[in-house]
Amino acid sequence: MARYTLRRLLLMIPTLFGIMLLNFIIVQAAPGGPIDQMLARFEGADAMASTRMDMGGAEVQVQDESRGARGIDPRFIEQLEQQFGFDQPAHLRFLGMMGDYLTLDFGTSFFRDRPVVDLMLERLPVSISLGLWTTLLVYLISIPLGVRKALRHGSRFDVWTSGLVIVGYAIPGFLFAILLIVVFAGGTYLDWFPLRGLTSPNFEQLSTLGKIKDYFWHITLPVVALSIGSFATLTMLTKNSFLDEIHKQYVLTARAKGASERRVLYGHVFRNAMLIIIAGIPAALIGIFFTGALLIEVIFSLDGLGLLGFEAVMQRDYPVIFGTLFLYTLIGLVLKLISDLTYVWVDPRIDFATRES
Amino acid sequence: MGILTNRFSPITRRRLAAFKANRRAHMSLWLFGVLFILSLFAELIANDKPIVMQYEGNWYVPLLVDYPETEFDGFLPTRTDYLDPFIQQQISEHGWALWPVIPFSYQTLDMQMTRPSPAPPDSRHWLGTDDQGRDVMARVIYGFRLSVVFALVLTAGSLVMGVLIGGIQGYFGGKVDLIGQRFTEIWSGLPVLFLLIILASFVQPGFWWLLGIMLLFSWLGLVDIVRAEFLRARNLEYVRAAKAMGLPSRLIMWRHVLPNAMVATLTFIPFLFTGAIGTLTALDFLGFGLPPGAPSLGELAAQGKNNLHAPWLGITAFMTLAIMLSLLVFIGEGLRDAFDPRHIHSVQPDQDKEQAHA
Amino acid sequence: MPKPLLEIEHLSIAFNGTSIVEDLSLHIQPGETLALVGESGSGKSVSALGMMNLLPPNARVTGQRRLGNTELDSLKHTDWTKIHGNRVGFIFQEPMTSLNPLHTIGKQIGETLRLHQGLRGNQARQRMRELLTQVKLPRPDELLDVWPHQLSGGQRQRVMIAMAIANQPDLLVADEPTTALDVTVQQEILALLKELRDAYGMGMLFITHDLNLVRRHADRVCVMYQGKVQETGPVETVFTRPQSAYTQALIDAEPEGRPMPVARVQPLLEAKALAVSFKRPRKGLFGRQPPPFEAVKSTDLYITPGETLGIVGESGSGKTTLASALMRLTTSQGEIRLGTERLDQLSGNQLRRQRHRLQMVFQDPYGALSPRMPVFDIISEGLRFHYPKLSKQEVTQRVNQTLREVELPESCAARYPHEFSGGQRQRIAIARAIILEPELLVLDEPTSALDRSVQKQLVTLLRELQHRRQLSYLFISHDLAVIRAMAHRIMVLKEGQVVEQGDCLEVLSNPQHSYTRTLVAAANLAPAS
Amino acid sequence: ILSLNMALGEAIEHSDVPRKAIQTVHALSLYDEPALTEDFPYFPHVNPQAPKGGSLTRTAVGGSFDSTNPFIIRGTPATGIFQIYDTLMVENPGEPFSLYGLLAQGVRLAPDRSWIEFDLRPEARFQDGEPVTAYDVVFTLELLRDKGNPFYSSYYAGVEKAVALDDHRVRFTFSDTDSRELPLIVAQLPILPRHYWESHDFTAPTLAQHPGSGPYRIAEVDPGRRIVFQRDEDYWGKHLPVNRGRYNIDRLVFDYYRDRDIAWEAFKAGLTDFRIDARAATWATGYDFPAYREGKVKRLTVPDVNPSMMQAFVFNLRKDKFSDPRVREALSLTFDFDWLNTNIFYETYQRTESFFENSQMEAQGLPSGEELALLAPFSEQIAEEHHSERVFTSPLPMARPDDMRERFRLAFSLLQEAGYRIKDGVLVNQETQQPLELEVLLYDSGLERVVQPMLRNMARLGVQTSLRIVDINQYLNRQRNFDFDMVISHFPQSNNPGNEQRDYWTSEAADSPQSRNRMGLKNPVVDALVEELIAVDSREELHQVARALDRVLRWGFYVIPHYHSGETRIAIWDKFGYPEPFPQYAMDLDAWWVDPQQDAERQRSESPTPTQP
Ligand SMILES: Nc1ncnc2c1ncn2[C@@H]1O[C@H](COP(=O)(O)OP(=O)(O)OP(=O)(O)O)[C@@H](O)[C@H]1O
Ligand SMILES: Nc1ncnc2c1ncn2[C@@H]1O[C@H](COP(=O)(O)OP(=O)(O)OP(=O)(O)O)[C@@H](O)[C@H]1O
Ligand SMILES: [Mg+2]
Ligand SMILES: [Mg+2]
Repeated sequence: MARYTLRRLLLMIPTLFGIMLLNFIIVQAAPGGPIDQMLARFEGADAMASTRMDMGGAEVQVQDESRGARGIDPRFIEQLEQQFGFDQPAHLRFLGMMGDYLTLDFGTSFFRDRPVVDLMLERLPVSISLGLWTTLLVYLISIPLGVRKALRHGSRFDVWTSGLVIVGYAIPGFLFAILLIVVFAGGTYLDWFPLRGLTSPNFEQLSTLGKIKDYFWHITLPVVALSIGSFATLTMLTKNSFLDEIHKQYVLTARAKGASERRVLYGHVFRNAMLIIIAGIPAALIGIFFTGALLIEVIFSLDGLGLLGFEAVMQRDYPVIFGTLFLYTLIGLVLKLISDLTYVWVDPRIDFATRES
Repeated sequence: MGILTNRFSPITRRRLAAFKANRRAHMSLWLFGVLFILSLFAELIANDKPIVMQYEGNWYVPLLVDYPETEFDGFLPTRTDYLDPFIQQQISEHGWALWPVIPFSYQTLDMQMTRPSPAPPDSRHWLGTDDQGRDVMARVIYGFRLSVVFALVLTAGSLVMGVLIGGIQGYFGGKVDLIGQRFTEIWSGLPVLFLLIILASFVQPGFWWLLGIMLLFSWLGLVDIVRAEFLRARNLEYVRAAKAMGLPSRLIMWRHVLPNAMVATLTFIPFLFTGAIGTLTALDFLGFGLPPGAPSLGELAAQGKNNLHAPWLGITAFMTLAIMLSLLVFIGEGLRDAFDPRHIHSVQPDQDKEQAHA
Repeated sequence: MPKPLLEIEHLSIAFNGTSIVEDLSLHIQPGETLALVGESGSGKSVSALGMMNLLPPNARVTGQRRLGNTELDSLKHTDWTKIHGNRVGFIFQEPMTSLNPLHTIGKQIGETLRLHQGLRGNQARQRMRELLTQVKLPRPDELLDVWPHQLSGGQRQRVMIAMAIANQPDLLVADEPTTALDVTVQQEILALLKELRDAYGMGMLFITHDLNLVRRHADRVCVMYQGKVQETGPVETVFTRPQSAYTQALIDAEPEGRPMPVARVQPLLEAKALAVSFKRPRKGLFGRQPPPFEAVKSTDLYITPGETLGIVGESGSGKTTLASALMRLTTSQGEIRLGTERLDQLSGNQLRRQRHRLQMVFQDPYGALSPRMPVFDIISEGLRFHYPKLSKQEVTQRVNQTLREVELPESCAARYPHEFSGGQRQRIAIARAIILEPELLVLDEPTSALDRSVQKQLVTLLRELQHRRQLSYLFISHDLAVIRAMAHRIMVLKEGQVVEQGDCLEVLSNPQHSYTRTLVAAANLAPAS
Repeated sequence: ILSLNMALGEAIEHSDVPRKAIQTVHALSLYDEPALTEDFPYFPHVNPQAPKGGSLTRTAVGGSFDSTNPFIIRGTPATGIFQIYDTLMVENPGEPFSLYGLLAQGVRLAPDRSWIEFDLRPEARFQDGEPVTAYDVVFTLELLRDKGNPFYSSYYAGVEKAVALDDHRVRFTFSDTDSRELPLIVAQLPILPRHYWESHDFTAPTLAQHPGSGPYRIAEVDPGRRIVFQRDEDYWGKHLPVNRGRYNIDRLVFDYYRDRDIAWEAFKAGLTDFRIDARAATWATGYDFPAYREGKVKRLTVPDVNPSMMQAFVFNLRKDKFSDPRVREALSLTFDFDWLNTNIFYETYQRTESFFENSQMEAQGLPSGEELALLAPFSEQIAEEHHSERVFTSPLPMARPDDMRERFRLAFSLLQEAGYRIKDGVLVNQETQQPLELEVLLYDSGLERVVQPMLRNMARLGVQTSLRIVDINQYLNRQRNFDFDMVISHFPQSNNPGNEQRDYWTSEAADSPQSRNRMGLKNPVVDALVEELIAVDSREELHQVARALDRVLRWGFYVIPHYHSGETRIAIWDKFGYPEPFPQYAMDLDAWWVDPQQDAERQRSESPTPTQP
């Protein structure tokens, strides 16, 4: 296994390289680049990424002060190109970038003028908060629920819980988020929760307990909105894999040993049924941590990684695009390796050796 | 039905019976089927032109043929707008027309609206209008069809791809797995949004384009899970037995490993299906989806968000999705039961069950 | 008469409305062994499970059950957990599949100890080692840390036994507890059970088809036929004066006859210096790699067409491993030749093309049948693949015929493997192999779960097939009677090594090696007819 | 520095304009005399007794910020930063464009507009106590031009240099002397502290709370979430006439929300106090929440004081198919504003007719004598370009049939005149056999509902229409490459149109990808009128030229004008006092104050609700 792990680790290098290369090519090929973005900013056009999502806004532009716009000096464009390094041919830029990455230098954002790593670190608390609590909530509810549903397959309990999680799944998350805000945080009904952010402005002055309370007070609605749709898959997956295992002979053995139902389920069946749940974890984590929360982040005005990535894409902020991509991919690859190793740990019969073809 | 079932092998009959025994699944299948078939005839249900009409003694089939307005004594030699009050008056004076139940198509703007849109449901617009003045009901019908077809194709495609690739990786292991996995990793690293943006710079990305692009990536979600299942199953005794029998790998995978590794896959099918709808929705929401005007549930949801004062938009989108999804999950459960060899037919009262398990 | 330990009255069991067991009444006194015998599929296992509330939810169980002072019928779920594993120990019929594949042996036995005695840590380990030694498992310390799939069939069965007796239960339900054990170990185990019975007054429900064992180890016997009790009584009475014709037939049945002699020709299968070893797990992350475990040490063997090579030997001696190495299902060293082909050098498609010439019946029939395939598909699969030209009807016909040959009703074709009894599953596995009529058939304990009459039938069938089609068999069994009825030559394996081989009758009648001698002695074979 | 000074001093010696001859004034006006005399006590619209205190919370929607330096191109600056800087002079909202001294107590403008001199007030101080000197002014100009957003280098392109004559006198010399506006633009230069920025990197975004000299200073910076400005009690200029009665509110808070609807919820919940409502639907239907019903929230409409912005579909005139004015006119007819207004906009908008809507520059009725005189030299060119003489003969606004069928009839006949015929239901150019295709390019799908009805109507004429919504980058990219048929564009106008008009309308700008002449208008008549417009000397003259220009543009159908609201819709929590009537040329939020009594009441009524744990 050690050799296999080592091989996998080594293979990450070409994989990462391949991904970066393909992305580099594709991203550069997309029409509209950072220069267009810069010019748009310069012209004052509202080119922020969020406008894209914030559809159906005003039907007129609120007039800004006309600062006597004038044509843009072509020299300025040249200067921008130089600043962004577009005066160099693409392959040199790519190699330069990969070289920098070797020294863990992920570059600086075109527009924010901050190192990509800083940008990501800054947004980590939000993403971790959302990801962690959502994952915990979903796993802590879905797995026991799924197990219980498997036990009571076909019962009324099974039916209504199915209905519940499915409805949760069907609600578009952003609509639900807005509903939560209107009902629990707006000025119309109940005003229980805050509208935005991860902490109150006076967070620093709060006592430790106050800080914790404040944190959870802020994170409740986003986490609820984010997790509502995630219960269904995991619950049904748990249920079905338990259903599959629950009638196997070894379960009978466990029962014959006098193990309680809980023990049978969680001590014996769980490990057998867990494999596919584990298999889904890397994707789920990546999704929740890095991309899945995009709309929720917008709605609750949270600055998380999802938004960072999306904005970078929309603004063609290449260093951020590639930097985040690199890190996500790396984390993804490591997670995948870990989950593969977990397979073997969970089920010692599994190996990765060749079988005759 | 009876005669039909008799033609099946006993095992198929047994599965059918198991499926039918699950009343919920059975009903859901019927309902879904009916809805889908109805939506296939959306043009007959919701359309902005009459199905047939008679004008000055002549027969017309506007549904199938585009007649210029001049046919009805208008002056525009282009396609008639049958909702134009002038044309309507002409028709009522010189003939009659058989209209679909909902006299609007998915992109018909109601030019004779009585209230500003988005307008709440009333007798003219059963589910109200959206913020462009289009009939929500008509859009839902067309949107349902479009989503279902999109999702069907996408699900089928990703099932085939995902199971094939995940299965091959998991079953053969070794180099195949190592290289295959790297390949899928690289593949999944491709920037979908950018591909869409690039695509959008060449063509107007319509239904099939989107479907194609999504097909390239949607299977990735299934690969890991199928691979894990295959990795486990390939060590089981019955797989060894099948191998000893001399079956080729593809048959072993297909007949022995797959059915037993299907739990996850089968569970995922309804979610893949709805996930496909969700993807379309999200893309529409982000604005990388179907061309403007297309009847999309995503666009409806987005409108719901942007028009909080018009809750019927959001509610309709949600209800449509929820109904579609619930039906699918229930059908999925029924299927699972039907293929579960240990499925117990008689649905016993809860209490009994607990006892039996104890 | 003291109060019975177990009392069952009018027990009836039905699956989905079809009645399997009807009106079963029996009782067991403390310290008594009641043998439950009967044809394969007669409802023995189902009755035992039904008594102890271990049937799947689609089974309906009616009747009165009492264990000591406890009314079993009115027990709640939580009360059962105090009875299972504690007052009642269970040995399931299929040891291969009955262990949790993802828990180590130590964990599984330990769980029983922990649940009912609260033993943990070193104390538990100590006790487990003791138990493993009691059931004659070698290297107990190492075995505690291995997973079930690394054990041989007999070893797994002994783990089951160890688990069942770990808490010194009042009642032991032993469903064919020794089918996978060689005769010597079998004797030792049964002696152990007897010891427990005598020491703690343990009652035992002993389900078996081996009447020899019944005669030797049971006090009373209950004969079942098609879900109904045929007769009950003390062993002596039943054996000497059987009441029903069925019992009589059961007692009389004994595999008999000898295979047709074969001519010495070019061997069909030949193996030279065949050896298999398994890696032992490393202790700790940086521990040294211990030397591999040699399951089969360098072995030569050959089989000529039409010949049966019997393999007997200690449980865990490498019989199954040897067979699967020959089948190229396990990686091995050495040369394997099938006819003119070097099997060990083939791979992929080429190997596969040779496979229909070799077929195997696995020791673990339950595990070897795809759980989601109905029996018809299981049996016809090879046929459909290797003979794609056959029409649907022909296939059906062949399947039905084979089913009849192994004494299974045609109606079972639409059922799934889990709906059968142990013996029935074994026959399905056999049917699947013989339907292809391969040149060489490897049979790994094909008769372990079959009652004598079916055994007899099967042996006859196999012999007839052999005669007709010049088939060769590699026949692994613990049952020397069956071996005698089947094999031309035998090989005796011990600890991965061939200790003796030669003509079957000669070895059995005049064993050379000490192990063979104990084996033959323990088998207590009836004189050959 | 010393040697530099001497060198400059020399240069001044040699300049041949005698300084003495030029009068020092207290105010500047673009065209006419400033309305207020030197001794005005305060701006007429303000309430000099306005109470100080309270807070005003506003939302900033859609974005984020990561910088407090608004002058550079890097980083996203927070809103409202300009308030911390004093400018040399400030505008009086009661006049079209008149500036009164703030940092400068006196101004001298060369009659030929070749230079301007400011006398700084010696008491002016930055917030850190350092005096504001002429060197700061010079430094600021150079800093902005060299290191600031490139906008500044073009904005101040006409300034040749700035020289500090002594500590409190500064002179700007102009290379471009025919711009009336330039001296005033310079007078609005915010002044940055030299002593601070010399030791700080100006080019990198920062979150530092750097000092200005203005009435507010940065008090709290929470990047991406909120920025707070605190009124400076010790503001050096608080007693100046231009400041009296203004800058009353203690805390100005900008809260950032990523989502428009959530910002709206925040307002309803009372988290923000002030909101400009730009959506017809919310304005018409959204105000039924408890606070509004209880009268705690009220709505104001402030009529627009500046020309309403022209928002319009613009044709890409670079494409042949749009070269015929009849085609453009026919297509213009398909924009059914009335339907949109009733059915989508709750009757809250008005059709925009003019490029100078809502101002005296808007052309109306038949051309006046002056206008005719202006246009006369070009009559032939106009007739040729427009295929008609309607500029001279027809009154504005142009009459269009109200009934859509009549419009279709008109449009169709126009198209026929232009050589189009229907073939298989499609409008085809007889000469080229090309069908008439039109694709509207958008990046904001919110405007889809404005486009779709028009496209639908165009389709009835047989035009092959389509709508493309692409992401903003692609949009800009295509716009820069002139690769579009029709986009939506904006032409904001002030009361004082000037140089920017070249960028909007002239042939020179048409080929520059970055210009605002999106449609690519190349019309010598327009070019000439624009030059005249820039060169006018009085407001009256300005109006005449602008009207003439408006006429030519409107009869050319270069754009399909949209609509405007004509008023600013404001919703506020009822705690503010404001000058009434509003000043004539700006709303002047700086003159608002918080009514202490209402504020206290509101806080009392709010306290029982649980807000903080
Ligand atoms: N889950 C089930 N569903 C339906 N039928 C079943 C099920 N389990 C067992 N049976 C049937 O019940 C009958 C009795 O089975 P049982 O396992 O008790 O036989 P047995 O006497 O133990 O036979 P063997 O000696 O072969 O183990 C068999 O005919 C079998 O086919
Ligand atoms: N995968 C494995 N890994 C490690 N050891 C194994 C593995 N499989 C089998 N063994 C060991 O090899 C030995 C031989 O096993 P095998 O199954 O061949 O025995 P057997 O002769 O068939 O015994 P039985 O009669 O009990 O079935 C046993 O000691 C077993 O523990
Ligand atoms: Mg049995
Ligand atoms: Mg074995």
